[in-house]
Amino acid sequence: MRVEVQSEPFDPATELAGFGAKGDVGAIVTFTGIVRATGGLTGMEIEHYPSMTAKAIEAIASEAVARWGLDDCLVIHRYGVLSPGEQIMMVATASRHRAAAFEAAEFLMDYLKSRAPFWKKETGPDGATWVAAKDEDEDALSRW
Amino acid sequence: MRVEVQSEPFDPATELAGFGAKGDVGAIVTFTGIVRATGGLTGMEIEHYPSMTAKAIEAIASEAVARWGLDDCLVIHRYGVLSPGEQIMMVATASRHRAAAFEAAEFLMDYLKSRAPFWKKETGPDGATWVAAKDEDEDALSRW
Amino acid sequence: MLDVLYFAWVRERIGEPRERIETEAATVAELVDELRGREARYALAFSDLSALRVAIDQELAEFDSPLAGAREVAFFPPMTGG
Amino acid sequence: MLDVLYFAWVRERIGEPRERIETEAATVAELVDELRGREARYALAFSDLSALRVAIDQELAEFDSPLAGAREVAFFPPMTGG
Repeated sequence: MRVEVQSEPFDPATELAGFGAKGDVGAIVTFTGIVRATGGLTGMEIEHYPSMTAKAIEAIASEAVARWGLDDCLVIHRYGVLSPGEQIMMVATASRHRAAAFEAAEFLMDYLKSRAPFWKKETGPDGATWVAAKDEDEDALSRW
Repeated sequence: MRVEVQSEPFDPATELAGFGAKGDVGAIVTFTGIVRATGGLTGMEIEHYPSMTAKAIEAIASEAVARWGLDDCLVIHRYGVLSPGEQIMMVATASRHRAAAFEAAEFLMDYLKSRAPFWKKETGPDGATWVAAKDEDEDALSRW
Repeated sequence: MLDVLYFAWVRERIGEPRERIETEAATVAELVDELRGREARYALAFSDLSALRVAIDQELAEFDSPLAGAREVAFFPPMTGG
Repeated sequence: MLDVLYFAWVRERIGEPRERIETEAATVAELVDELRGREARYALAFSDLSALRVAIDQELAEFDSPLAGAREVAFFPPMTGG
């Protein structure tokens, strides 16, 4: 299991080198989140809570590993200033079976969205605004 | 949309270069299937139906693109002789939102499993045996 | 004339990957009945149709599908891709 | 002494990212009441608790959570990671 919280861009191929190489892995799922240009968005700034962030993500990742018996788990999440098209974050899960790899990746995404201390501020034609959490993001947690 | 049916190994990073770069993509999901060494398996041979395979996969991928409004979709599936640890196949989906990218990738996997003309034969300590389709693989289609 | 293809263990039981067959069968099921009557290896390969799938001209079909106009029929076990 | 941290629009409304506070508050809610009584900017930031989340010593907590032993309390809007 590996968790990275960083302002720098990351290269998924580099990060995934050797991922899931141990154990008897049959399935690897990755998710990459990218800054969209929706509504003329020109930039995004992600604030976080430095002393809490890695700890919170590690707790979420540990739960995923335990619950789905993952062979490996990777979470990378950036903070700071990002432009449209840039990668915000990625998760990867390695498991024997595909259902576990998919479910664990979706679990990680749902929890990172609402339980990891990040706040997105978008800059667009009308200035900068904090992204509001959606009720559906909170609701998504209830399926786990 | 791109579909590749090949005997050669593939490099996910190379295949994904530029994937989802068009459109207003916010989410990319990938699935990679790997030959497991379960039960002393020493090798796998995948037979396919050459004149049908690409056509069947393209039909499945087109349905995924239409149904989830994907911005991009990639399917690579190998045939021939493979060893444990080797990559069998991968799918990638690019979408504006994460739920669509995840669902479409799972849909692709479920349909490739039971509707693309591949047959796996495993070689292990007891010789070579054809992998039997599981009832659960067929049942998985009913959720879509 | 019809090209008949076999894959996986169906191919192994029949002993060849494809053959050309002169047939008047109107449906896949009629073709299967003809083949079964030929030799024991066909009877063995087609002993349990619930374990078999069929494609007509590279499209999945049913055993009661008509063969009119078909050029190629393939028999194989349930697929195990992915 | 308690370190009190603010993030996102809570930080912007309060006007600073952190401060040290001398307090006898027994719960988060009591601390919020104290802060609200200080200045308008606090009253504004804490006007709708349903729009706020709280963490005690870097763990998510509730507004009725006790503050005994706490060294750091953070207030912020619902998180928007991922």
